[in-house]
Amino acid sequence: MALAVALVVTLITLISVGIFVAKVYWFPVDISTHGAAMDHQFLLTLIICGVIFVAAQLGLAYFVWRYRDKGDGRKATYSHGNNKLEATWTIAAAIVFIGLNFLGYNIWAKMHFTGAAPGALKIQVQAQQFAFYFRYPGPDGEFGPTHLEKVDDAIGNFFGLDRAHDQASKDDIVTATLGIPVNRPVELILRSQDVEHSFFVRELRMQQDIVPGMEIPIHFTATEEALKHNGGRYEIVCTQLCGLGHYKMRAFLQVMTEQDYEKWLQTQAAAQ
Amino acid sequence: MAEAHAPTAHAQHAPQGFIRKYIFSLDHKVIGKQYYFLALFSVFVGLLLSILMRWHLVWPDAHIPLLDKLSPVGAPGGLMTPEYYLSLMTMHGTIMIFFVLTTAPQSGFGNYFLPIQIGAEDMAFPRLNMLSFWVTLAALLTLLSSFFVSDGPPLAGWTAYPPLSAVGSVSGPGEGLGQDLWVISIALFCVGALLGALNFIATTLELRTRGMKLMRLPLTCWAWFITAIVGLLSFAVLFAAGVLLLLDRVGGTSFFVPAGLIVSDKILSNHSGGSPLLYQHLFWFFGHPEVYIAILPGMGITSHILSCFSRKPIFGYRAMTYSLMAIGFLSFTVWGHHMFVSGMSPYTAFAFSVMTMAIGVPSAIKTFNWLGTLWGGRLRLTTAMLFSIGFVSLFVSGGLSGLFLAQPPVDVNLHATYFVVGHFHLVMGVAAIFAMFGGTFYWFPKMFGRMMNETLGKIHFWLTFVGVYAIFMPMHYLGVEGNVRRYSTFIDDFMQPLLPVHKFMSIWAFIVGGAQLIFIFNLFWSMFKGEKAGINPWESTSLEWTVPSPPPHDNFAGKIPVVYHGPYEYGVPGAEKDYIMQDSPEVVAESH
Amino acid sequence: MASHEAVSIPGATESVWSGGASPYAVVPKKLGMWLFILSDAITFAALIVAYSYVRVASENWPRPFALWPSIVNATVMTVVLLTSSVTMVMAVRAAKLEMRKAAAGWMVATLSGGILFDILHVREWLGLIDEGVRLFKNPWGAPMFGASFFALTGLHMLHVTIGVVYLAVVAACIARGKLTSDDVEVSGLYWHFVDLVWMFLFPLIYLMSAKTA
Amino acid sequence: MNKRHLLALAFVVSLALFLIACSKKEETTEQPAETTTAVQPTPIDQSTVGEVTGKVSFDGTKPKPHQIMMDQDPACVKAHGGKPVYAEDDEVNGNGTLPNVFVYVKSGAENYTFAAPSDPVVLDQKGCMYDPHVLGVMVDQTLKVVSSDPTTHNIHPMPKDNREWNMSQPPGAAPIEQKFARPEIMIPVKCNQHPWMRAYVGVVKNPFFSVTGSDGTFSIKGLPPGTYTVEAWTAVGGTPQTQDQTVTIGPKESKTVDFSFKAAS
Repeated sequence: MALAVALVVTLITLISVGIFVAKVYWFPVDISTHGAAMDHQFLLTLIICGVIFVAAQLGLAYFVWRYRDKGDGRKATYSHGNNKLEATWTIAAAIVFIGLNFLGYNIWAKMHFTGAAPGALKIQVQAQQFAFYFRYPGPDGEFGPTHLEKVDDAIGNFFGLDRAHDQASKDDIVTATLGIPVNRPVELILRSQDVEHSFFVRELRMQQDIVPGMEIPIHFTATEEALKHNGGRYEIVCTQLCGLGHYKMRAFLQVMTEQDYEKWLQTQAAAQ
Repeated sequence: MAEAHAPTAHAQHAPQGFIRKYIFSLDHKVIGKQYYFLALFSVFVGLLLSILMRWHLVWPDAHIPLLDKLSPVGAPGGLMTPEYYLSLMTMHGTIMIFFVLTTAPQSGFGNYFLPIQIGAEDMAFPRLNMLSFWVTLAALLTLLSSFFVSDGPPLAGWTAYPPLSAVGSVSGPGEGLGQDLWVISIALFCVGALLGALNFIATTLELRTRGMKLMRLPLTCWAWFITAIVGLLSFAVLFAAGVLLLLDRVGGTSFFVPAGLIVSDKILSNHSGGSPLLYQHLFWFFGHPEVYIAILPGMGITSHILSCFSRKPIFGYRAMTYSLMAIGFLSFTVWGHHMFVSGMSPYTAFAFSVMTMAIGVPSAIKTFNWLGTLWGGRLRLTTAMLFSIGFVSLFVSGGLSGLFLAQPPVDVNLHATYFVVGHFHLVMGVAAIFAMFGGTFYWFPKMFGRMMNETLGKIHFWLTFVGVYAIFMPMHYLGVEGNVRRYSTFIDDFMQPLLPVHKFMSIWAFIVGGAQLIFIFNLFWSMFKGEKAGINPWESTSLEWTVPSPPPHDNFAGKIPVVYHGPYEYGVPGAEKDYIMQDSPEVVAESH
Repeated sequence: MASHEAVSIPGATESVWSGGASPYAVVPKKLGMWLFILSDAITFAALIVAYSYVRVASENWPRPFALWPSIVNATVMTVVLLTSSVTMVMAVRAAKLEMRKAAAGWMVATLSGGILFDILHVREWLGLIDEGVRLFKNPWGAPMFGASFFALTGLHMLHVTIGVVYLAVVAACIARGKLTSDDVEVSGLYWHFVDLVWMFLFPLIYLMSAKTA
Repeated sequence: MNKRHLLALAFVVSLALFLIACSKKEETTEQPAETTTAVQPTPIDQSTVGEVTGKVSFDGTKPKPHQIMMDQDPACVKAHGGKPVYAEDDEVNGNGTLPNVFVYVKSGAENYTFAAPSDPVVLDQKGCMYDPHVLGVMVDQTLKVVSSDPTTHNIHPMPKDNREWNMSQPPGAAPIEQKFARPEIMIPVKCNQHPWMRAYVGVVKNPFFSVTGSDGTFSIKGLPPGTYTVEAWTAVGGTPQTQDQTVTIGPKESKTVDFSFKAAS
């Protein structure tokens, strides 16, 4: 029995680690400027955890096998512990865990403590049950005001715009796909019309809840890498449970060259 | 003044009559069993729901037999609708977390064994004890009744984030009466949990027998004691959150609902001024301590069993108690790590992150000490011991993935994916359930006077141990790939290559689910046909093993024991036997 | 009755942590009440946090309480409740001296204070409801005013009402020679706690929303 | 001792079963209550009945058609072969008439009671649009929702006077059959997974209703002699509006009633 425990635990450990080491399953391609640092932090954590994981599991397996009751009348070692040893691993664990955390501090700070670069492309993102819609301010760079009573999904007025009366709304462009140019800083302003949603693009290494009653800005820059995969088209998914259609709530991110983007925006403007 | 010391009801004569004896009993042992069976019933309901979910995930077009009988609306013709999937998921989470993980290890085993282990005749407040059970049962029935309301059980998840959970049926099916019942059930559960916690704390502090210093308490008692304190402080907050949520739903207030919402083309003009984030803060202020409420008793039970079957004192008893206290304390400072992407201030995220890494330290200490306990021992691999070894293995695996989620920049890509699902199922779900299995095999002789079948127990262990790894380990890979949780079907092309992994997990889920029938059979068969158990079949040292199996009505038949030793005096050099009971006057040179 | 040889050893001679005696010689009932108070205080704290949150988040939080009648009324309520705490202290003292009738009398005085508090409070509520304050709206500003006002004061009023019943039961038992002075003391703890909560609610709810001319 | 836990378990289980049994009972008792309210229809002399016909014209500038963006669900885009799709509320027929106008007898038929037809009214979901866009059912008549799409829809009528419901319909699932217990003009129907989808259901007590088609005409047959208020309802331009006209029908008489709408501003 002891041997079986030891073998099974070892086997589970090796298979679990092996799949990570072989990168059978790994993050999708990274298309953002900030993603590489995150992936690196993940890898670092993975290595540290992997070492602890292997040591602890194999230690467990070994002890179970080594100290099994062989029926030879041997008495167990009488020990209430070892204070020095305990102090050592307490301090070691504290240093490793908290130190690891500090290493990732920079990434978080860059993402959230500073705003978007000046001149970033501003796009409003509106989430609702169960779709995302996007609004570009148009040439005047201003978003028109929202009138709740004007919101009408059936005729496509998701933002409640009054194009007849509000000057700033006239050139606003509402789309169902998030088109962005490559290499240009983008600032998204996230808001929700009804319940909580979340904005998650795996390849952008970007996830942020969308909270009704709040406007949450996030910013990023897509890299050239984005154009090389899947025609620049990536899935935007909702990750916050929002009701029956949660699993289908998504939109697409389309990364384009600067020229393609301008052309695309004009087509969209014409369809308004 | 003797009366002041003898807390009212417990030293009375054994009650006569079926109802007083088995149903409205004041005896902590009966109440402990009532809790245990309530959790056992719940765990099978929860398990069944998870199996239905796993079935639907991998064969969305397959008809599930009898499901349309349970809900003709939710599963017309046996085909599960997305909303019914979410309802099952919500009920699975709620039942498992509240009525299984919070109930069995703490209220079940704790009720039965805390008084005996500290040498008391009953809990400090037997009437409150009975009340807490009945309130908990009422909470369970209230929750289950939501299966039978017309628009189905709630689907907002066990966290029930508003506004989805607060604005009523306009936000979708299940958000009408079903969600009301959910909130009421949780509020009731809070009341039951608070009464229980109060009782545990008072009992531990007041009713220890002579010589039972705090530093001589078995680690099980320490764990129950700390858990009770954590529960007392956290359920009070959930209760407040539940009351406010209920007010939002039925009273028309807006604590958690901001202005200007349009749900399904309907302007919610009657709501304004609230904040969904407020709810999240209140909920997780409870929610994170809650996961420790689920796991701490398991840690205590595992420590107890590991020491007993290693025939060796627990390694670092003091460190074990201090780490329990540290975890209990720190658990109140880390709730924000559930909210890294929630829209709360990113500056606070960093503080929460540091505290979360810090709470990993006492958890690591415990792991090292368990390994230290095994080291140099003479391991008897009984089923109870196997489950405890399994607990350590699972706790390490699930705990380490917490280090990823504790770091905001890493969490961003793993949040709300299957990585999280794998993490908490291993560390809090399955590990705690392994502790329950361990506890069941260990204490069954005491509770029922008969032994459980070891062969069946081992078959059950192996299937479960390998199975849970096969189910929950792959979830980490899926999470890294970006597989979002709480999706009822995987429709996008992106997910297609990952479906085989889901199939693998589902098949194992069916195997593990089936394996639990072995346990059920073993449990009930052994109650009637098991080998008769002696007073101390495991040669264990704590006080429950000094009394007959099962113990008499007042635990010690009027002879209150006196305690001379710590709880883990195994393999004492020079001692007559391999172990020294806590109430044995034999002298031990305290060596540390 | 089981033999309590271990437990009957006087607590004072044992180390407080050694088992067999209650630490700080607190009877279980009293400890239980303290623990209940702790947990209940946290529930109130959570509600106060929620109140502060919505209040800070709202731009037009109303300050409708004029000196007359609201603030004066609330002050009278405060005085009534404080007085009842004093009579409660007298009740505990009398009970300790085994003056059962006197203890019961003081308790009746205390619970009368509670009833008076409730009556004044209900009158206050009715006045506000009359002015159009509801859980979800009010005539002056942020709609959450009514919700947080009624939720907090309502929960407190519920505590006072439960306290009145509780005290009445204990007083009746004491007068008939049942229960001990400990029970009076424990009920006193509850009453002082309810009083203390009001000491937080009075400034937070009333004074901070007093009408400034 | 052994019995003790078993009894406890049995108690818990029986309580649960009791609860199940109770709620099941509630469900089943609800059903007949709805059906037994059906009353005997008033006999109508078919030899005397008349008819109201008419045309609904559109007056003014045509609303600008709103293009529907279906990007989020590729299955919807595919169903239209990539061609642009426009909101149906904006539609005006080529001959200057309005389609999708619901015309019904609003009052005058109160003295008659009618049994709901046993045939269901079918609402199809095709290319992530509702077909038809506007439809009428009688009180207690079955509305049968079917789907011709390879994608999941949810059907969410948002009534004021009737019971609200919201149900998913995955591809290949059985049709959803529902009834409305009270008359209501008009119940908007929405699919939350495709927020642009919109249908309107008119629930009326009598069988005298009609919806204009691509020629803008309607006809209400089988009217017993009498004086009626006929109402026309349209959502042209996205904002619902109505017009009433009174008409008196003699035996076997056929009358014409025309309506004319402007786009609501």
